[in-house]
Amino acid sequence: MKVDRNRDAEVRNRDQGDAGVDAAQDVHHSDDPRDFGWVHENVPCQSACPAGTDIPAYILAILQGKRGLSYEINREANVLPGVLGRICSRPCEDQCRHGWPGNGEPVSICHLKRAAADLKDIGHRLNESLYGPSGKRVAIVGSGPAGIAAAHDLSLMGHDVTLFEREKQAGGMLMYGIPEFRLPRDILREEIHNALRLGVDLKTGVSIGNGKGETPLSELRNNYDAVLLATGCMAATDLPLRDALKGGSVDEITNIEYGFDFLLDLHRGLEKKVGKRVAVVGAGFTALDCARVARRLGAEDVTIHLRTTEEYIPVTKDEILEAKREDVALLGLRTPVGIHSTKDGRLKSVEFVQNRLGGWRENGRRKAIAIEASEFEFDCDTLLVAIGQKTAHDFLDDKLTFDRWGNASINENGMTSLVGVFAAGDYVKGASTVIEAVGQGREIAKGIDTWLVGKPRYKQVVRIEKVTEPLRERSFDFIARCHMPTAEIEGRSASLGLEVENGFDEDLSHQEAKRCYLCNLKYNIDVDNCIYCRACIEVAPKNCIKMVEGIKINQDGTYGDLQETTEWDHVGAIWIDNNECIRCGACYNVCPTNCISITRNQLVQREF
Amino acid sequence: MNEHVEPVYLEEKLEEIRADGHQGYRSKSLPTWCPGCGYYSMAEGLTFALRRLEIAYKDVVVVSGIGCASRFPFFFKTYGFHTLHGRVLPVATGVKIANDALTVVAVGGDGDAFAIGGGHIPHAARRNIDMTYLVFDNGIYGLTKGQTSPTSAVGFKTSSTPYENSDVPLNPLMMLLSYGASWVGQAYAGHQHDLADMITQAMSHKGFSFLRILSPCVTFDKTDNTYANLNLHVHDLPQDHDTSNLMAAMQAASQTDKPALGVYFKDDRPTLAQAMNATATRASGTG
Amino acid sequence: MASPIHHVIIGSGSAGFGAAKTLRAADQNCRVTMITMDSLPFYQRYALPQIFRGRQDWRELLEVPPAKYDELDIKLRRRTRVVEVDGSNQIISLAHQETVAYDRLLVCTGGRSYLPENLTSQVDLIHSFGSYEAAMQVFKDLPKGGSVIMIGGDMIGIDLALTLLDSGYKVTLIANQQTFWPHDLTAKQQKPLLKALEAKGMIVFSDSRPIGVSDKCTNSATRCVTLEDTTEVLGDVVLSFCGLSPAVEFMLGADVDIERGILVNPELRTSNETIWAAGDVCQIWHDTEKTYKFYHGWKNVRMMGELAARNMLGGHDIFDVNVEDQIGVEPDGQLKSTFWTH
Amino acid sequence: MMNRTGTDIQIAICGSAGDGTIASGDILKRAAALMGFNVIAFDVYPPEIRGFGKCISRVRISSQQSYSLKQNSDVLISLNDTHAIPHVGEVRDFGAVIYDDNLIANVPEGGHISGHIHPAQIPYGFSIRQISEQATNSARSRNIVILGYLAELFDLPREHFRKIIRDKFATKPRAVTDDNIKAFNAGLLAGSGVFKLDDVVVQKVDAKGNGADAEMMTGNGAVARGFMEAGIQCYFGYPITPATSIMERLAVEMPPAGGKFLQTEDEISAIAAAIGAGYAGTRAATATSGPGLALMAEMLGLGVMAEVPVVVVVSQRGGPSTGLPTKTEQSDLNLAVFGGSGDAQRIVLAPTNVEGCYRCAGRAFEIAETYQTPVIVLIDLYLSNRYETVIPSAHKQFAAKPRVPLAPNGDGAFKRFELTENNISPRAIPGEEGLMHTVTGLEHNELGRPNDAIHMDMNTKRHEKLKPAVNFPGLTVSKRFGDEGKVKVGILGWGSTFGEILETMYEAQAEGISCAAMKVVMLSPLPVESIAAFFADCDEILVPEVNYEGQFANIVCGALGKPVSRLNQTNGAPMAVADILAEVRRLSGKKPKTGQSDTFTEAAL
Repeated sequence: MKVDRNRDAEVRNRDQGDAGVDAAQDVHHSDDPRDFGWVHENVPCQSACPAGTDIPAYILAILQGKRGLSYEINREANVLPGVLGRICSRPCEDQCRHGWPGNGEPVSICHLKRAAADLKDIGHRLNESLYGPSGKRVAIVGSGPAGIAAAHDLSLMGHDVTLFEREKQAGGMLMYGIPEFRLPRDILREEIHNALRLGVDLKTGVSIGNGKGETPLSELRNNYDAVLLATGCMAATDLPLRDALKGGSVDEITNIEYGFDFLLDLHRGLEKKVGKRVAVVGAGFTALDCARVARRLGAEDVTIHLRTTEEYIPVTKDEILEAKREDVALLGLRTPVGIHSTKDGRLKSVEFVQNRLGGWRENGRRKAIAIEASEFEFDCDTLLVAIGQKTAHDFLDDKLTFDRWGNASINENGMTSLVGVFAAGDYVKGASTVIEAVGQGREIAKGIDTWLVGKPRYKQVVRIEKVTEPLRERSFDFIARCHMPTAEIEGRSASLGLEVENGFDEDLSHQEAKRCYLCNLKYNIDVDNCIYCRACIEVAPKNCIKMVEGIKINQDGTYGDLQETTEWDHVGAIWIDNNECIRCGACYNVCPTNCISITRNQLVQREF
Repeated sequence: MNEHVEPVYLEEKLEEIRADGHQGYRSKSLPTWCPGCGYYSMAEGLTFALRRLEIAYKDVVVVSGIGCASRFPFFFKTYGFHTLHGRVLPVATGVKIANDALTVVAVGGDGDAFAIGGGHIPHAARRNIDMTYLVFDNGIYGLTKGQTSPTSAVGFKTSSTPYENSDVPLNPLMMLLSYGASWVGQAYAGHQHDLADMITQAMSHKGFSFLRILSPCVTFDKTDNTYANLNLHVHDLPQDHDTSNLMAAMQAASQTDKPALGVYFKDDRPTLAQAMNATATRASGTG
Repeated sequence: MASPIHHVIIGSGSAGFGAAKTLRAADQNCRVTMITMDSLPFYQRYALPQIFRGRQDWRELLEVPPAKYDELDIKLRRRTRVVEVDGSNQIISLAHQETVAYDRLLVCTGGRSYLPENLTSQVDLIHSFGSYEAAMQVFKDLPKGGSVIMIGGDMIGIDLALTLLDSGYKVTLIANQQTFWPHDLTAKQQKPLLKALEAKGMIVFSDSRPIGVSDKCTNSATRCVTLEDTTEVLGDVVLSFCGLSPAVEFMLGADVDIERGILVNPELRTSNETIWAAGDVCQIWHDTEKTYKFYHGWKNVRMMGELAARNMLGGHDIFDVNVEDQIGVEPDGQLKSTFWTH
Repeated sequence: MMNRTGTDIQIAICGSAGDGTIASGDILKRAAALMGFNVIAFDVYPPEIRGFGKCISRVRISSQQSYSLKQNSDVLISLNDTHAIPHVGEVRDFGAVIYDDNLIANVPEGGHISGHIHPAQIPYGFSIRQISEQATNSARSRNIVILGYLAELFDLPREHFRKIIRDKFATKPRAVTDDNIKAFNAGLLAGSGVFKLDDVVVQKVDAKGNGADAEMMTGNGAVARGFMEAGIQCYFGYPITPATSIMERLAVEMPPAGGKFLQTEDEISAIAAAIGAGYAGTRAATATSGPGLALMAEMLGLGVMAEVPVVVVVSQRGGPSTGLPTKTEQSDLNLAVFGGSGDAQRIVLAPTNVEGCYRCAGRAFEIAETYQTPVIVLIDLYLSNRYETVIPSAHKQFAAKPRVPLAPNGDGAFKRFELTENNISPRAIPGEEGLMHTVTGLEHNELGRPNDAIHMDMNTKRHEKLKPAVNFPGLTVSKRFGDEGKVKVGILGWGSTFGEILETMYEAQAEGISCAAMKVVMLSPLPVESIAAFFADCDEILVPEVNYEGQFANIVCGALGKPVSRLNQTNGAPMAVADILAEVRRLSGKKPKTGQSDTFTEAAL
C-alpha cells in the first residue's frame, strides 16, 4: 500500500498536546487574555462549537487538498467526524463570519466536516498519540457520544477502560434514535470502532442496575478506580395536558406513542406501524425525524404541531426544508391541551389551544402565550409525542445529588457527589445535542485523568504562528454557498435506509472550502514601520482598515471597539479591524513598507 | 530582523506614539497623495526630525514650489509657503534673509528642482544659506500625469518619451557637490527610519543642506523607481566613508546604479547670514 | 430649537401613501420619508391588469404625478431595501449601508406572493405579477391570444384572468385552497364560483394539484404544468396567485411581536410604542375571536394607512375588525367580491 | 427644447479622481462615434492626480449636429456619491440615475445618492464595486462595469464598446484588456435583468450617418492633427494643463514622420527653441496655457521683433497666477493679443469648435510664414478637452508650398527687413546661398542691424503687414448665422463659447425672437468691416464671454466705437445656454416662457 509520508508528517507536526515544543522561531505561545479574547471573538465558529473544533484549520486542510489531515484535525476535538458531519446541530454556522450582515451566507461547515470524512484516502491512517499505561481502570456506563468520546480519550491517556452498553450495539441515541436516512449505520459503526479499538473493552448487552441479571453500580465502584455515568436522557418527557384525559391516560390509547420510544423500537428492529393521518407534537430533531419516518411508513398526511413557529425551533433550516419537500406540514402557534378518543379507545383527535408569540426566552427562543378560549380539535389517527427527554435514575443503588431538573450535579472535574463516580453528556446537561455530548465527554475524561493522576496534564494557550502569505484570494468571497445534493424526493418514501443527503464531492468541497475566511488568521500592521500612506485602505474590500486613535479595553482584559478618527493629527495608527476583516489579503499585497504581517492564532493544549 | 513572533498590543503602541509627540506637527487634513506614495514616508520623517530637534512649530517655515512634493506644507502645522513652479529657493531665501531665527525647510520634487528651478540651486548652494532643501526625487512628473523628468533613466518610457528617454539623467549629488553645497546626503523613502534620521541630521547642519530622497511614484512609474527595484539596489555608504573628503563624496555619488544612502559630504563654513554680518562689519569700517 | 418629528414609512403602496398624505395634512412641519424597494413612485397593484388594456406606460398607472411628492414635501426613497430596524434606538439600516433615524415608524411593506413549497425549485419557470416590471414581463412573454396557466387564483389573479379572457387570451386555472384568497372558502363553496368562471371561457382544474412545472414540452408550448394525476397542462406563461405572505424579515430585531405578520392592536400600534404597522403586513387583534387576523384588499389597506397615521399623531382610532368579506355570482354571471372595487 | 429629431441624449459620469471616470467617458464617446453618432463630450477633473477631487465626464450623443453640451443630462452615473449628489438635479424628468447600491462602508443619513433622486427620475442601483471585484479581482474596473450596464440598458452595440476597449488598452499587457472586457461583460450581465423604466431612447443610426470617416477628437487632438497635416517639423513643449495632451500626441506622431520633438526644461526654453527652429526655416511650434504664455511673452516679443514665423497654441484655464488649472476660462485674450513689452502686434486665431482647432492649427504655419510673425492659436480648456466627431479633410491642404528660392545677393546686403509695398520683406533661411543676415530683438534697420531711428517705420511695417490677414484664403475669419437682414438681437462670440451661442440662437428663433449670431475667429487683427456690417443689422448686440471684464467686448467696442451688452461669467464652467437665452429674451423685450404643462392629473384618492 502506498503511504503518503508527507501527510503523516503534517499530522504529527500539529502540536495539539504533542510532547515536543515548537523548535521553529516563528511560533509563540501566549496566555495573555487579549490573545484569548481575540481568538474567542475572531473565530466565532470555534467559539460556538461545544467541542471546540478547530474549524478554520480543518477547512484550510480541505482547501489544500489534505482531506485526511482535515479528518484528523476534526478527530482531535471529536472522534466521530463522519457522524457529526451529517447530524450536527451546527451552532458554528449560525456564528460564521461569512453569514454576518453584508457578507453573504455562512460556510457549510458541517457539510465540509462530512466531506473530510467521506473523501479522505481509502488508505487513510488514523493519528493517535498514546501515553504509557497508568495502571488505572475506568468503567463507563453508556456508549452514546459522551461515553465514546470519554472512552477514547481515557484510553489514549493510558487508562484501562471498560465500556458498558445495555443494548446490543454501541452508539446510544446515535444508533437507536436517529433514522438511517440521516445517519447510515456503516459510517457510525466504523467511527465507533475506530474510537474504541485502542484497548477499550466494550461490553454490550450488559445492563447496569438493580434488576435481575443486571450489574449493580456499586460493584463497578469496587472493581474500578473511577466510574463514568454517561447514560443520557433515556426517558421521554410526559405530555402535560391541561385537561384530564377523556377516556383514560395516554398509555391506554394504543395509537398514541412517545416519539423517543417509537424511534428506539424501530431501530431495535421492531415492526412499527402508523395510521393515515399522523400528528407529531414537538419541535426538535426527534419530532422531525418521527414525522419523516412516518412518511416512509406510509402515512398520507403528516403534520408537526409547534407551540411557536418554525422560525424559532431549534433545528436546521435544511432539515425543515427537507421535511417540507417530503410533504410534511409544520403548523405553528398551538399547544396540545387534551386528547379525544373514540368509544373503543382509539385516538380521534387532539385538542389544541391557539397561541400567540410572546417575548423572548433566555435560550433565544420565543415564548408562546395561549389565547383564551381559542381551543380547537385536530383530527388524527396517530399521535407521536416528541417534546423532549429526561434522565432516568432507576439504575442507581446509591444516593446521588441532582440539580432541579433532575440531572446529575458535578464538580469542576466532573465528579458527582459519589467519590470516584463521574458523569457526562445528557445525564448532566439534560437533553442536548450530540456535539455537546462529545465535547463534554472529552472534558470529563480530562477531569477523570486529572483526578486519577493527581495533576492536570494540559493547559490551554494561544499558539501564534507566522504565516507568509494570505492563503486566500478576493474572488473566493463571491462563491455562493454550495448546496447539499439530496436524493430525489420520489424515491425517499420507499426506504427508511436511503440516505437523503448525498454529500459533497471533491469539487464541491474544494469550492466550499474556498469560502472560509480562515478567521484564525490575524492581520497586523506594524505601527513602527507604517508610513500612514493608506495604500491598504484603498484596496480594502470593506470598512476593515481604520485610522484609529484608541481602543476600548473590556473589564476582562479583552479588546473592545476601535476609536476611529479622520483628523490627521489624531491618527495614532492605521489598524486592521479584525472583526470586519475577511482575510482577503489585499492589504498585505499592497503595503509599500511590508508592515503588514499575518499570524495564525489558535487555541492549543500544551503539556505542563 | 527579529524572526520571533511577538504579539502586538494596540493600546501599548498608541501610548508610545502619543508619548513621542510627533503627531502634533501634523495638520488636521489628510495628505492627498496617492495611497502608497513615498512622500508619506517623508512627511513622517520630517515630523520625527522636528520633534527630535525640539523645534517649536512657530519657528518653522516650509516652502515649496509646484508638483506633488510641493503639496507638503499643507500637511504640517508649521508656517508654509507654496510658491511657483521652480521658484522655491528664491522665496525661501527671502524668508530666511528676513528672519534668521526661523528654521526654513525648502521642499520640492525633481522637476521643480532640477528642470525649471535648476538655475536657482547653484546660487542657493554656493551662498550657503542656512536652510534645508529636501528634494523628493521620483524621476517623473506626477502632477502632469507622468512625463519624463531630469532624473529619469535612459530608456524610461513616459507619455512624453513614448520611444524611450534618451537623455542621460542628472546626477543631483554630484551637481550639488560641485555647486558647493555644504551638506549633501541621500535617503530612501522605503527606509523610513533612516530617512527620519537623515532629515534630522540635515536640519542639524548649519548651512545649506541638500538631502536627496529617492521615492517611487506609485501611480506613473510601474517599472523603474519602484519600491521593489529600489529595495534591491540601495545600500548604506561604507562605515569608513570620510564626509570631509569631497573627492570621496564625488566618487561615491558617481555610483548611480547602486545608490548609497547616508551623508556624502559635510563642510562647516560661514553661512550667508554670517557672511552678510561680516560684510556689514566690513562696510561699517569697524572690522 | 427642537428638530421636526421624523415620520418614516416603510412601503409605498396604498397604506404607505395614504399615511404619508394624512401625516402631511395634519402636520405641516414634520418630516415624512417613505422607503420602498420599488423603482417607481406609488401605483396601484390592482391596476396592473390594465396593462392588457393598452396602458403599458407606467406613467399612466401612477396615482399621483411625481411632482406631488414635492408639493407634499414627502421624501420618497426608491430601490432601497431595509435590512434591519433597531426598535430601541429608533434607527433603520438600509442595505446600501446608510442609516436613517426615525421618531415614529410605520411599516406597510405588504406581502410577497406565496408559492407552494413543492414548486419552489421551479420558481424560475413561474412568472410573477407582483410589480409593474413583473407584469410587463408577462405582457412581453405572452404572445397575442396566448394562454396563461394560473395556479391558485386569488382575487388579484382572478381579476387578471378576467381581463385576459376579455382581451382574447386563454386562461387555465388550477384551483387550490388559495383560490379566491383572501376569501376563505371550502372546496364546496368554491364550486359555483369556478362554474361561473368556466362559463366565461376559463378552463378549470379543481381536483388535482400541480407537482411540477417544466419548459420542455411536447409541442410548441413554452410551459407545461404536470398535475398529480399526470395530466399535463400546456401554456405560454405560468403564474402563481396563491395569496400573499407578509414580508417581515427586516423587523425581526425591531423589538415587535411577530407571528406571521407584525402583530398590532386595533389602533395598529405594535408592541413597540414608536412603531405602527398597516396593510397586508400586519395582523390585528380581534377581541371576540381572540386571535390576530389579516385584513386584505386595498380598501382595508388604505383605511389602515390613514388610521395608523392619525394614531401616530396621537389619535386613538380603532380599526373596525368586523369588515365584511363576501364573494358571489351576480345574476348576469359576473363575480362580485368585497375585495374588488370595480 | 430645440426641435431635433432622432437621438439626442447626454450621459454624465461622475466620480472621484482615481475612479476612472474620465476613461469611462472616453470609451463611451468613442464607442458612440463608432456607432455613427455625432458626439460632443467634456470632462471636468480636479488638480490632484488621484486625490479626492470630483471628476465628471459628460457625453452628448446625437443623430444630428449639435454645438455644445446640453444643460440637462438624460443619464447620470455615480461612481462616487459625495460628488454625484449635487448633480442629481441635472438629470431631466424620467431620465436615469445609475449608482452603486451595495456600499462597503457606512454612510451617514443623506450620504447615499438614492436618497436624493427625485420621484420623476428613475433609480438604477446595482452592485458596481462588487461586480467589478468579482470580474477582475479589483474595484478599479467599476468604470468599465457601468459601461456594460449602460450598453445593456440602452441596447447599444456591444462590439463597438469592446473594440474601443481593445484599442484603448492595446499598448498595455494583454491581461489589462482581458480584465476590462471581463468587466464590460460583467456589466452587461448585471444590466440584463434590469427592467428599463426611463424614457431615454437611443435609436440605431444608419451607419452612413457619419460614416466610418468620422473621428472622435479633442480640440487638442485636432490641433495636433492639424500640425501633422501641415507637416510640422519641430516641436518644443513643457507640460502644463490643459495643453499637455498636444505635446503627448506629437510625441507619439512626430518622430516616425521625421519631425523633431523635444520636451524642454521650461516654457521659456520651449518658445526660445521654437523661434530658433523657425528662424532656421522649419515649421516649428509650441503649446502652453496662460501661465506659460506669460513666461513666453518676452520671447514672443523677440519673435515679433525678429519676424520669425512660429506657432504658439494657448489653451486657456482659470487665472490669474496658478488659478484654476482644471477649469475653463477665456481670460487670456488680452495677454494673447497684447501681452509682452512694446507694441508687439501678432496674429491671434480663436477656433470655436474641434474642427476649427484642426483648421486653425493646420493653417497657422502658412499664415506665420506669409506674414513672418508668431501666430497664436487661442483655445481653452473646454475646447482642448472636449470631444467632438470630426471628419478630417482627405487632402493635405495645409502642406507647405515649395519654397521659391530668392536670387542670391552675394554682397552681404540682403535686406531681410526691407520696407516694401505690402510691408512683407524677403526672407531667407540659414543654409541658403548668398542671403546671410542677422536677426535681433533690438530695433533694427532693413539689414537687421541695431537702429533706433527707424523705429516708427518698422513699427508701421510690423503692424500694417498683418492687416490683409483678415482676407487670408482658406480661412473663415468670421461668419454670420441665423436670420438674414435686420434682427432684434445679434449675439457676437468667440472661442469655445460660440457653441452655446449657436444653441441659444436656435432656441431663441424657436421662441419667435428675431435673432442672428456671428463668430469671430481672427481676434487680431480684427475683421472690423464684417463686424460693423453685423452691428448695423442688429438692434441689440450681446457679447457673452467666460471672463470677468469682457475682454473681447472691450476690443470690439474699442475698434467700432459702439456700445454692446455683455454677459460675463467666471465660475470655471462653460457658459450655460439658459443664461444666454435669458439675456437674449431680456434684450428682445420678450417675457420668459412658462414651464412645461403638467401631463398628470391627480387621481382621486
